[in-house]
Amino acid sequence: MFKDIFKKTRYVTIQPAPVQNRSSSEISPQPPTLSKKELPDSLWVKCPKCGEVLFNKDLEENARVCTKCEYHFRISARGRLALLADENSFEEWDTELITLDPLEFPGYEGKLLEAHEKSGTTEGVLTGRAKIEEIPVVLAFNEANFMMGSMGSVVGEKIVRAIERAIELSLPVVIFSTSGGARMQEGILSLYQMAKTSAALGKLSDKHLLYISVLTDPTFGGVTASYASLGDILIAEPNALIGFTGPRVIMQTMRQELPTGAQTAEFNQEHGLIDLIVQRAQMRSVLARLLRYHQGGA
Amino acid sequence: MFKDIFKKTRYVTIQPAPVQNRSSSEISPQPPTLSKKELPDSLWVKCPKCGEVLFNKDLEENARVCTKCEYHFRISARGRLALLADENSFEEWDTELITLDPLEFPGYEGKLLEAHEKSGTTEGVLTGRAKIEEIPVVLAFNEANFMMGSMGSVVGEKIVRAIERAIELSLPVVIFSTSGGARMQEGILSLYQMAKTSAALGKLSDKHLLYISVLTDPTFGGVTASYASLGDILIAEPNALIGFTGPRVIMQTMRQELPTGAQTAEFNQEHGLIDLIVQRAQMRSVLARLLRYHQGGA
Amino acid sequence: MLQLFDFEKPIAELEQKITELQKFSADKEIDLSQEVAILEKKVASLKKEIYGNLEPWQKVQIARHSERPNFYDYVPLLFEDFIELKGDRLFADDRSIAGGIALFHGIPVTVVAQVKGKGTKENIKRNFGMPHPEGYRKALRLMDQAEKFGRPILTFIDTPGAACDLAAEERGQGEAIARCLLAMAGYHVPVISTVIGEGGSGGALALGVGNVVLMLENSFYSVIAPESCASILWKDTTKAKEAAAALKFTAQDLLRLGVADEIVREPLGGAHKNLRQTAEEVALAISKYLVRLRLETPDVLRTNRYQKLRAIGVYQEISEKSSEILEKP
Amino acid sequence: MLQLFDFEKPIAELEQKITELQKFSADKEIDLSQEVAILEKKVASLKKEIYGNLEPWQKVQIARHSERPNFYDYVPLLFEDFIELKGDRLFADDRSIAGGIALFHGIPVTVVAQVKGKGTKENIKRNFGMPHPEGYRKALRLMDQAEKFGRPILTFIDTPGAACDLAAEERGQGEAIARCLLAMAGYHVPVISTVIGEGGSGGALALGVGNVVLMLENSFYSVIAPESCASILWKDTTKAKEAAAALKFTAQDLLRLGVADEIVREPLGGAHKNLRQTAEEVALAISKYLVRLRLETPDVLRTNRYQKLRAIGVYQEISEKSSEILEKP
Ligand SMILES: [Zn+2]
Ligand SMILES: [Zn+2]
Repeated sequence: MFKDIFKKTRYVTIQPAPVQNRSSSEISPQPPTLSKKELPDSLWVKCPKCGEVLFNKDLEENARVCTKCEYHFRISARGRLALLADENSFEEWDTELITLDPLEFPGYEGKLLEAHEKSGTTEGVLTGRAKIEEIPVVLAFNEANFMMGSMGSVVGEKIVRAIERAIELSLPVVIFSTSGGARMQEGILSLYQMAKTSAALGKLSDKHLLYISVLTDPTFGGVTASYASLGDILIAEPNALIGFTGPRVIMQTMRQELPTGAQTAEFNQEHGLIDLIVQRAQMRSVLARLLRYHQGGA
Repeated sequence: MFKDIFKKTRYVTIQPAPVQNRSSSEISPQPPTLSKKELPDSLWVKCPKCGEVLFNKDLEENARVCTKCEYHFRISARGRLALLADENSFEEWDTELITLDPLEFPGYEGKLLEAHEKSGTTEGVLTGRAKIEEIPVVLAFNEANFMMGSMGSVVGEKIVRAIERAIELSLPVVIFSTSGGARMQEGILSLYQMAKTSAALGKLSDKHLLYISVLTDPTFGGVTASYASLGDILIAEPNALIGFTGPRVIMQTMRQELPTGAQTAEFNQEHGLIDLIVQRAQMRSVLARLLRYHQGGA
Repeated sequence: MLQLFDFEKPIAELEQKITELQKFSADKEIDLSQEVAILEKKVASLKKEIYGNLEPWQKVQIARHSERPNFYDYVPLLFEDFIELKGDRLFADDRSIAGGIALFHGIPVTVVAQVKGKGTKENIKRNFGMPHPEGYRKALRLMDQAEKFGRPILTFIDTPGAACDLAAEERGQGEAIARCLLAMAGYHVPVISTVIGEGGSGGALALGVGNVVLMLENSFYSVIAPESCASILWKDTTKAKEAAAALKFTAQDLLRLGVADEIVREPLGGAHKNLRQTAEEVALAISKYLVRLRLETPDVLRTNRYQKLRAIGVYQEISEKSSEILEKP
Repeated sequence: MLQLFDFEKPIAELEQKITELQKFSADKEIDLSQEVAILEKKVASLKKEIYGNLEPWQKVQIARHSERPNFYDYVPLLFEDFIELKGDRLFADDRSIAGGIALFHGIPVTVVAQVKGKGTKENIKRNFGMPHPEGYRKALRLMDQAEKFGRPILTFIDTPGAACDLAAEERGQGEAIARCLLAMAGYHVPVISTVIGEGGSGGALALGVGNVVLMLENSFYSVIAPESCASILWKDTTKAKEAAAALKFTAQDLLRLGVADEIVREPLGGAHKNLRQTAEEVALAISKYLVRLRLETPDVLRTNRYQKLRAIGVYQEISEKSSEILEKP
């Protein structure tokens, strides 16, 4: 069972890991459609921007963008995939990577199980290959519902494998970031996933393969300070909060209250840190054009 | 005679130029010692920083650095050369390049003659090869006394030839900038010397040859926006004024008065634009160390 | 109504006359078509005479015309698609420089341009087309990406000059421009620079290191603004007209001096009289050179650009031998 | 007097006793040398016991000791020459990062380090060793030059973390750190990173992508500060001690986890007890690895660094085959 899969292993770097005779049926990839988890229990939700009360059903049908003010609500990794990829074009990768608890960190196992319950997935990132308007591409999506997309060993490893495969296949890479940062519970191993993913992107760049990083609400900490910031092109979703240190920590440590609008996508663009802000509804089209223009012809 | 040498030539790019049967005896290179021009007419001078009245003789003997407060007065190209290069090691280059007046610009000929009188040289830069503590190096020095070291066709050409020869000889380059910028009187030709010198430095950089740029009082405009800013290492002399736009022009065009200390070497260092500030008395030693450490060994 | 210069007044007056005549003819039902035709012919020849013989200062005025098309005006006419990319990834997004990826005749290109505003409000936003260091660093970032992905670069020059304020000094205006010069000189992709309006000094040159430099007929490209030049030469900024003549900065001058490669025709009276026609001429010229440049190898592109720069400059060279001979008594 | 921690008090008290005894012996002219000798032996064994079995939180305290040697303390002891080079060439010179060219055992190297201040005044100047983006961009600039000229890079890590304020956010703290990570991973020169004090999160890691990572015995290197971790886990920053244990961030932990390559011994009680001795140990360790790394080709250096990073991480991999088998009813 899932609980057993989060088996304790102390101080051993297992790579390639020994084969474990455990079922992965619980964690089989879902079809690329809006997941059931997307639907909260209540029937309606209030837009934090314009205050409009929206029916959850309408919100889902509008790709979780407020029908009145275009506020962009968070959306699951598979929800994004469904909006972006050509139908039936997605091939998921590395579902067989299972998170361990190498530091025997207090409460980590519980958190993992909770995250699994909440997200229906086993980790904070979904990777694979797909086509966008017929253009083949390697994709990765952080899953906000899994420990806020935080980066531990498995997230780092899945992203690196995806990049390495993109190099093998000579494909461009698009990563959608949604993350609170490094995953504290894996300590230094988590921190070094920043270096590991950045190093892989360096190799991709050396091959002159395009990398588009899409920053979505929220992207912070170790993810901002690694793969999310290293795109040839950086796209953000409207009103996404993006930064290195979260506003609460800045308040706590520096006693500094951030001005209104700080760390929004728009703030980041003003400060030169984002190439363009793209509405969710236009994302597929914009990505397709950018990918096409990097194939060396139109 | 000198006057005839500044011959009008309209709209013709002469390169290599036809041999001119004119004497260059008037413009023969001087030996690398402090030039007579270094000595102003009066016996004493007042330090603009500390107000001390200094004997010109003492000032010259102290490399034109105030004996009381270490304020760095301007110094001629040959004065610098004498302070830096190993004795008798200097070989001057490209003395045969003569300035023309391609735009027939009002008053340019007169200005050139005046500059010649004042500086004892024919142009705003002195180039060649020498040794510093036995290390061979290509050197260039702007000459403030020649139209404030402004960059016209000859200055640009001499610097580019020096860089190209450094590439041929696999030698590092050190350029001392002192310049008001591009030379208005040569119009667009002068402007493009910025691109020409920068392009040559790009080639030098591709060969992984060291370029040290030393910025001295004053360095502005087109020179700051080209070769002076492109050093692997940027050194400034204390209290040197360095900037893109001069304070008077900023005042005139923007009605903005610069704060005290703006555009000094120290201001520039504070703003991350200068690697290190080196006293004139230490310049030879610092350059020698840097050159030595770039020879791949101590 | 469009801004009208003194030298255009005879044309405007004549055109006014024609309008009056036509109205009179219509009102009174008198046939004046022959008279109108004669006057129209006269207008045409007057236009040719005036616009065909513009002095440098008059070209400066046209190049700076408040209705002069700016980069954004050209975008929809030159490109099938344009995705603007912002920011230097360091400090800010400078709106006096715009850039991105565009589709030109089906070819993906990187585009970078200085942009003046239209009207005071937009001009303040765009700092009157005077970029700060962050603008040049944005340009550099986008051009470096073009190099990485082997895309041609098209730059469009239209600036009174780089920003000249304390902020620009603090953030290394000189360094920012110099980096652009060095980088552009080294690219292995085709670079075509088009001066569409004002080419003001180092701030313009920072985007001007092309394999090919095109100049619109009424654009100018100068080491210094004519007003500043007049101020230095004659301590009198009102003598800008004389300075404009002295600086030899028109498209025609630059062609002769080996800096510009081709002059792009404008409609009589300037680009603002017919944007579409101007854009067509610009597209034609860019296309002509882009087709040629794309046939070259990366190394040749780089070498040719260097050689072009290398050859700019006018001076004499005295051979040592001949001077030795002359030194004999 | 030096800052004294609770766990050091038994040692201090015993040492105080010895001093008193010696004074008494001298004053009264009574021979107590035997008693003193016994006590001194006891002090020695107590030191070994206490300092040899420090808990993670105690190491944190030593690593953060106000007299803990900082980068500038090591400079004259490690290098025959050091020429400090400043600035990011973009915005500012950040004094919480120092760098330059140094001579290490006769070899020119590029050195980059985080620097905490000594005392409040210097700490304010150095932002308590918490770099802003301009600090990382300075580091990147200097390391890029080392790569250009084929010089080995030595980094020294000592920071509570990257600056976390509005200014850092505005100027792209994340981007600045990420660029360092990407660049360091790609260098073809030897890179040796030594954690000399605090290794605080991404702000430390930005200088930590070495072929070899050395850690001083009492240094620590953590994904998060123990106080912040305690705050998140137990909503109680005073439980930092428990968090310190949970995070497994001591030199010994990191050696086991495959991040650190070697632990550099400190004098009993910590580096501040004997700077010279510590510096000698640091020099020895760096020298050992530098000699080895300099024998490798540029490509091997790069590949090995990548492989080192590539291997960091703990997870399980279920083969599809075996799971298929198990899925059968
Ligand atoms: Zn709304
Ligand atoms: Zn003085």
